[in-house]
Amino acid sequence: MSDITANSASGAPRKGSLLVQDGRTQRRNAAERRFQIYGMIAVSVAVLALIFLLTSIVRNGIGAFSQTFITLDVVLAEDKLDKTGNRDRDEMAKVSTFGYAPLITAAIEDRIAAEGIEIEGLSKPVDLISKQAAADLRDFVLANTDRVGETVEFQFLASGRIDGYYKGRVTMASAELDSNVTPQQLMLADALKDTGALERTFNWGFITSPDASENRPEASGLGVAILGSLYMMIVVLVLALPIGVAASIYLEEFAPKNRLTDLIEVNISNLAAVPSIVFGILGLAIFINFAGLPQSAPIVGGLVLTLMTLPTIIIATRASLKSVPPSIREAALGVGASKMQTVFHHVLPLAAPGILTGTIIGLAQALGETAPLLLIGMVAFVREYPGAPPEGFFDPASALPVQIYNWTTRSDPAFVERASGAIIVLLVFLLLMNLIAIILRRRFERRW
Amino acid sequence: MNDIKISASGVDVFYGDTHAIKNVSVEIEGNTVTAFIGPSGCGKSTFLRCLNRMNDTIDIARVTGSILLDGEDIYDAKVDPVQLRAKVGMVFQKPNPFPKSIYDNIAYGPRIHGLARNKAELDEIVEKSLRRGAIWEEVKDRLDQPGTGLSGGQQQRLCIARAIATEPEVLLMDEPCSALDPIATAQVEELIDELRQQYSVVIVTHSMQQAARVSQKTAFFHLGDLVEYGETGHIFTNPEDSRTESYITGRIG
Amino acid sequence: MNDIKISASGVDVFYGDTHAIKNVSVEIEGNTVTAFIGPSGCGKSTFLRCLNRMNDTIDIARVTGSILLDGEDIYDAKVDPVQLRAKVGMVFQKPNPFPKSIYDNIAYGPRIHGLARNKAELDEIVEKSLRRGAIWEEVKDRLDQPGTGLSGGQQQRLCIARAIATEPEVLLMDEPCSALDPIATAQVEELIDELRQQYSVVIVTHSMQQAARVSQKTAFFHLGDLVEYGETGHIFTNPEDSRTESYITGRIG
Amino acid sequence: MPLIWLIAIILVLAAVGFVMGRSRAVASAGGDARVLHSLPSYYGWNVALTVITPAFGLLVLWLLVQPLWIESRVSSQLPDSAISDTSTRGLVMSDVRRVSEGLEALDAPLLASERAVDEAFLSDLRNRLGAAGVALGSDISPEVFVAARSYRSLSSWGETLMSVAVLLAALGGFGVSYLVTNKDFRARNTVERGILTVLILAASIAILTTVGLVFSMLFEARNFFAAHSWQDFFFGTKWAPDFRGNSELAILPLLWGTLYISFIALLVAVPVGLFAAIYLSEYATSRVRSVAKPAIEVLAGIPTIVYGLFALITVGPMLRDYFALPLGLGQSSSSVLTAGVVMGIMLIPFVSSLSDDIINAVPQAMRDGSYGLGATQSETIRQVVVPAALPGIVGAILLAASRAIGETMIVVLGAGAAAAQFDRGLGELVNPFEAMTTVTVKIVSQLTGDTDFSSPETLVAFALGLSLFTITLGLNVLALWIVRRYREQYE
Amino acid sequence: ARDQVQVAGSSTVLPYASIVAEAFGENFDFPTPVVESGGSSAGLKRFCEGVGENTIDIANASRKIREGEVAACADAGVTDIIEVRIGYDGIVFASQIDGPAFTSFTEDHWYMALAEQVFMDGEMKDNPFTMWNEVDSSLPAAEIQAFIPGTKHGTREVFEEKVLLVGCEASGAVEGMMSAGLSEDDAEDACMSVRTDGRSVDIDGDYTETLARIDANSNGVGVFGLAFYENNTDKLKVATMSGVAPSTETISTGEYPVSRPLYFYIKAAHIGVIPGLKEFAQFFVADEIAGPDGPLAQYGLVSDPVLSETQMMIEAEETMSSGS
Ligand SMILES: Nc1ncnc2c1ncn2[C@@H]1O[C@H](COP(=O)(O)OP(=O)(O)OP(=O)(O)O)[C@@H](O)[C@H]1O
Ligand SMILES: Nc1ncnc2c1ncn2[C@@H]1O[C@H](COP(=O)(O)OP(=O)(O)OP(=O)(O)O)[C@@H](O)[C@H]1O
Ligand SMILES: [Mg+2]
Ligand SMILES: [Mg+2]
Ligand SMILES: O=P([O-])([O-])[O-]
Repeated sequence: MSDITANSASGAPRKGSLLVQDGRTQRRNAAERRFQIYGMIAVSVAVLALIFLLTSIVRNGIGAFSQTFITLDVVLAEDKLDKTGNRDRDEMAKVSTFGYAPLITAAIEDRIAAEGIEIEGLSKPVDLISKQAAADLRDFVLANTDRVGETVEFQFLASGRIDGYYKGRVTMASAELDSNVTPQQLMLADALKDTGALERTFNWGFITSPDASENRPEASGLGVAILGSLYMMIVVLVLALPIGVAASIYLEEFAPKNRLTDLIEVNISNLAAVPSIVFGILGLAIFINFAGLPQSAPIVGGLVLTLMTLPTIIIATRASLKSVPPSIREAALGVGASKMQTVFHHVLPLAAPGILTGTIIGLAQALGETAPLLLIGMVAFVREYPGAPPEGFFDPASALPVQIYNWTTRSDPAFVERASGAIIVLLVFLLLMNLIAIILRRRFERRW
Repeated sequence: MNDIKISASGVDVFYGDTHAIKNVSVEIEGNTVTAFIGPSGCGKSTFLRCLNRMNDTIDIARVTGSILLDGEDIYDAKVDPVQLRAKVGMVFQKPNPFPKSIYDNIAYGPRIHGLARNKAELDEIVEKSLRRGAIWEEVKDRLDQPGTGLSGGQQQRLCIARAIATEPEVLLMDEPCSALDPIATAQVEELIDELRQQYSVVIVTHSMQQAARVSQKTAFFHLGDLVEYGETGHIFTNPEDSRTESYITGRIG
Repeated sequence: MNDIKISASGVDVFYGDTHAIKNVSVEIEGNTVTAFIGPSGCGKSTFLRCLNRMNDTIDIARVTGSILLDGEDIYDAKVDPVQLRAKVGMVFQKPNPFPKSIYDNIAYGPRIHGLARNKAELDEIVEKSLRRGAIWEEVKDRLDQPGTGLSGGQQQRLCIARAIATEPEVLLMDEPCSALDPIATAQVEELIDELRQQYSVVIVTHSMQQAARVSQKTAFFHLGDLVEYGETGHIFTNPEDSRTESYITGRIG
Repeated sequence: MPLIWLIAIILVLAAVGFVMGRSRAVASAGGDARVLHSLPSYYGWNVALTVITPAFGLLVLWLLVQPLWIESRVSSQLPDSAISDTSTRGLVMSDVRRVSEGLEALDAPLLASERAVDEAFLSDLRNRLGAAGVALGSDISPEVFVAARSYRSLSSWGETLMSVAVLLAALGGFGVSYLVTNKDFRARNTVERGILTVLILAASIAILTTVGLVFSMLFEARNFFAAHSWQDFFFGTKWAPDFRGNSELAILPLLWGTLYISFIALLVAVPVGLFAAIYLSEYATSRVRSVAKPAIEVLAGIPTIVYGLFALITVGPMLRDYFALPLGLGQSSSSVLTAGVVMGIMLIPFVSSLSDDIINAVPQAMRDGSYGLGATQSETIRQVVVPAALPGIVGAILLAASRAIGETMIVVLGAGAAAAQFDRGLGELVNPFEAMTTVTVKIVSQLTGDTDFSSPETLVAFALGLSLFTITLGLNVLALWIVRRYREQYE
Repeated sequence: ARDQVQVAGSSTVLPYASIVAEAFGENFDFPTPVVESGGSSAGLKRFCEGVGENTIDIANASRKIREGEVAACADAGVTDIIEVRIGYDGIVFASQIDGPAFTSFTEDHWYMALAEQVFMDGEMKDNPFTMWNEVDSSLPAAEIQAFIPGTKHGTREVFEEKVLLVGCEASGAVEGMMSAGLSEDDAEDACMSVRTDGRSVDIDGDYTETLARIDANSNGVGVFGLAFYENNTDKLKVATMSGVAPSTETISTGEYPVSRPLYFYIKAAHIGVIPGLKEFAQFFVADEIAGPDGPLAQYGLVSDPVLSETQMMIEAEETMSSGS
């Protein structure tokens, strides 16, 4: 027993009060505390980064959800819109939007005169109105040919700079330097606001409208992009999750363990490292050039993103399958379950949290990815809504990340706000999409 | 004399390079309880797991030799291990309940084998199995609670109940009473005796008394060899091999 | 008469709504082997786990009452369970070797407690512990192989060796011999007797013989109650409670 | 019959087959399901699957082959005179298809072959088609109309024939599988073989993807090496593409940037992610965990452009003003460190969420074993839990590394677009405040750039892609080998 | 079958193309064309993939199609290509509005400030300048920090040839180098190689990135498109080049030297197959769109003085081979 005493002497003295920590225990507990603090720091770093990013996104983007409108009475002059006077729609369609612009100019000038607003040096008051206005007016007239000749009250979008003025993006000082707006126009806007002609309201158009060109940031919306992303995510979810899980089950549970399956395993991890744009190259070659699917279509986008997401899901699924203790498998096999039954009844449910995590991360990546869509034609300016499924999968569409990317590259500063607004929409979309997975994952989590 | 149920000949098992079972041949009879005894680590579990091909699940394990069940080679490529395991049930040395409810633990086997036509029948099977496993009284009020929340001995009996719920023709039991008190042990032994009327039972045990009590045949393993196999009475009273004698009398471990 | 090492009074344990230990008070002496006996599921493991606060790791478990080790309340907020567990070691009912090499399994405790100054000392501790755990001969050539690749009984002895490698003052052993053959059991019992010279040992066992052989004190649990506690000889020859008597003579389970 | 109906009929047939197969099996066992080889539902599935598999197989095949066949029939009937010099047969055929699609929407009499195909009829037809929503690029020529009409009739024939054939296949499958159904039939094995086939097919998609990726790059990469020396590409030290040709296109500077930036990103993501995972799975209350884990996952879903701008506007200038300038390490706001740190933040959830799940799956008995020896929680985690979870954690880290290698936007905005300068000395190469760029960035920029698309400056993207693929393959082999060595399998 | 016109290519042309597409969709019964971005070369590559519905109809390019590309196109069966020049893109030099007074540059300022090596005292030396006023005392005393288009951008080529090379010649460096024994080609290459010590930063992204970098760096001077500048006159201060201020007028007259033509290319074979293709092309170059008072010019396009020729060419479907 002498060596025990020796040990005690060399190591921690073992006799002693529980209430008093000996030196070594203190050190170990300090290490423990440090370890736990590292953990807290790690979580806080992640959460703080998230909060920082989110607040900056929200601060920049919340403005996109409201928009300034100007209400005007427009005289639908017959001599301009329907020279023949027989209200033939096809005839009237010959008048292009350029023909409608003067009506709007007249409307705002009339309004200024009627309100008795006088601003020295005011030029081109029509610049207050979005360029979208003519198109809206034309659509209205062509849909209601009988109202030509009447005076109609219309709510027009205000132009981007005027809208920016009320969101703090444009100031009198900046307008001085700005070639697209003058301080006088801002004063006019204030005057119109006082009369109630100008107001700022919630902007449904941001969520429902299609994209608009660079001339009209105020009219641009996410309608097409949301549909496109939705269609793509449906494809990805329907394909990537089952294929990914099936492939992992085969590789982890059934495949013989040999060089070939090692190769496959390495290969799949390697696929995860392939830059996403390369999947676009593949998609162009296979789905468009070889299989003849249409360009710019969500189905192709979905397929490409599926291929891109598969490795993520497979890696996560295999890791979780691996972590299920063999004793569970033995128990099932021992009562005469087949391997297939063992996997589907016992192993898979226990691996579910990891599978769902892989899916959440994979979908997050797929939802946010632009580069692979570049080569299959989805990084595009698309104004037509895709149809309802299933045909809609084959119609051209845009996607949320594409819209964000496009808007951040546009020159008009009004698009910065819209890009951030689109990011908010994307994140909400992501959370909604993942909500089920997150809830399911919590249900499946258990320790044994 | 009973029919031969399982006939193993020249079985060798390797774990990687470790030679765990060395050229073992043994014939296990129907309607008989066969006890495997031997010092810890001698290969009892390993050999037992050969009999229903549970060693298939261990990557590094390699089995050679032939094992016939009712005259059919169970290692034949055509044999479906699933069917085999349905016939040859197993209670593992370490209790391994599913992380499911107690009810589902028992009902699982009958469900996948279609032993019950309806819920009532299934309930009946579950109750009967739990009763036979001598655990019904303890769990009857908590059938919906997880099997993993039971005490060690309860888990062991749960696993016994689970194994008999599928009505296997041969039941392999690896130290089924190791965590049981004398009464529970006696109940399980009674069960074994009852099972013997219809089936074969192979039991691994470290208790000579238990082997003597329940088994008709005994096999003594030592360092991977089957040293002696014969009538239990004979082995315990009149062992032929000196190692057997030493073991029984408690001189080698 | 030895000193009181552990003194529990009015201990209750709940698993959720299950009342697993009911107002148990017991005093465990130093340099003594105390046996906990009782039917399966009566709360032996639960109570044992209270003594080194292993129940802390079970979310739904709730312990009330006071347990003093050397006069200090182990549930005191100031008490560090880590230091407690270093003093009060444990061998679990289900062998749970780490998925590491056999060597690392044993060396783990000494390493974290800094019991060895260098590799040679550590080697020495490992060898000595394995020897005392009666498993050295079987594993000395495969120290670098995983502890999970051992047989059931080997794993059990590995876990015993692992627990004694850290030299705890009190050793809690939950059915340490359940998977062991008689020889190995005898060796472990010898170890227990040897440990008693310096430390306290609490052992859960289902074998009355074992309890009688190794323990000086015996506590009999039944359905969560501590029915009787006293000198082993006394309990086995002259139990006061009828339940104790029934259990010992094999009439209740 | 519309396709959707055909599919619906097959599905209904499968459902019927399921029920009937099931009951036939039970009946063959005399009502006692226990006598059956397999569970009754397996017999049902067997019939259902043998209805669905051949029918859908045939359907898909037919849908693929029929248009090709009709196309070639009709196209061969189309006289050469119908094809103008600027056009091609293929383009005229797409007009034919469009017209024939339109015809489907119009009245049947238009299709009658005895109708005169004159000018007036055709221009009227164009209007009618326009009204039906089929816009045409030009007037319909008589040849095109005739071809479209025969296209239409052939395809309606084909469709009818297809419906019949597919239904026959479904019924055939039904019959055969129904007949073999009896109590000794190994239905489970059959169904499971079917499922296994599906699993294998799913796994082979991953392989096919690889093959596809390699082949889609191989051809163009070969063109690149035909136009540019491979020695320069692999062993050169300068990346300087030039519109006038004579570019220096060496992979080494880009590779260095890739490795350096990824390394820094992992230096941030791995410790933070791992500690976050450990904290969430071992220390945090389940309430904290249930909020924090999905919240951290949001980091993976924020579009990379946001991170890029974060790097460009916030992190870059900050690192420059507070570190690089005071330390005299450069004056660039784009730097390896900026991109690495920001990318690291994006990668946190890749490490943390997956590792958290794996750590959580380590059996409690392992932890108990360690606590029982007097280990602290952190010792238990570091020495028992994490090693046991290692394969999964390594998988998660590899996934993060993969993302780091594949990322563009953060690098462009954070680290710039200029390749590492090998000729400026080691100091600048290892200076984390230097601007650098990665292989992936250059793949994207060369593909989307303005250089001639058949010039080496553009084609180099494919060579870069292929090389990167090979290099990461090597790294993955290494990782697999390491995991194999250190794997600890618990029970 | 595809109903809408499909356009891909240059990101410089994208804003113009989308303005036109939007107006086209509003005023015609054809669906709005889909306009993809992704770069001139990527667009042309897609364009040259072949004829047929699943290839694009129009490729936008901020440069002329090259010989090799025409050949590649022809190999894939794309033989009849109509080339349409829509106008010019002006390239301007601008800095933070509150930054140092960078108001006028000459080409040789840029050469001296950005060249890898400069010709001084009769020999080529590594560029020693770190401040603009070292280059020319009329320039502000600010650190040299230029944000120029990366090598992926066509604008870089224009910058090199129309600014650096011109400046190099003007400063007499070419002569000097040639007299020091360099061949003319080598001398020109030397003129156009940009220093890599971090004073000049390549921008592979868009002008928004250049703007953000200038925002973060008050000494920065950046290269922008005229259209981009005109939308951000409140943040940027533009500099004259050799005394000429950039504007649509000065560029279209050729006074302001740095500009480049913008094009789109039509697949003639698709005309008559894809509904609205020809109408779109005609609409694009119509006076009311691409003329000096049209929305494109308003946005910043320098309209083509000879637009009517282009209109006639489209009307006649004149392809490149048949045209020139
Ligand atoms: N984790 C748990 N959750 C819920 N109930 C539990 C849990 N662990 C044990 N129990 C219950 O508490 C009671 C006491 O269990 P304990 O494990 O202490 O019994 P034991 O005396 O050790 O029995 P055995 O001899 O079978 O191991 C039993 O009824 C058991 O079902
Ligand atoms: N998975 C494994 N990998 C490597 N060796 C193993 C494995 N399982 C068992 N062994 C070794 O094979 C031999 C026989 O083991 P087995 O489990 O059959 O013993 P046993 O007779 O059941 O012992 P016990 O009574 O202790 O359970 C032992 O030496 C053991 O260490
Ligand atoms: Mg065993
Ligand atoms: Mg217990
Ligand atoms: O996109 P660009 O080709 O115009 O640079």
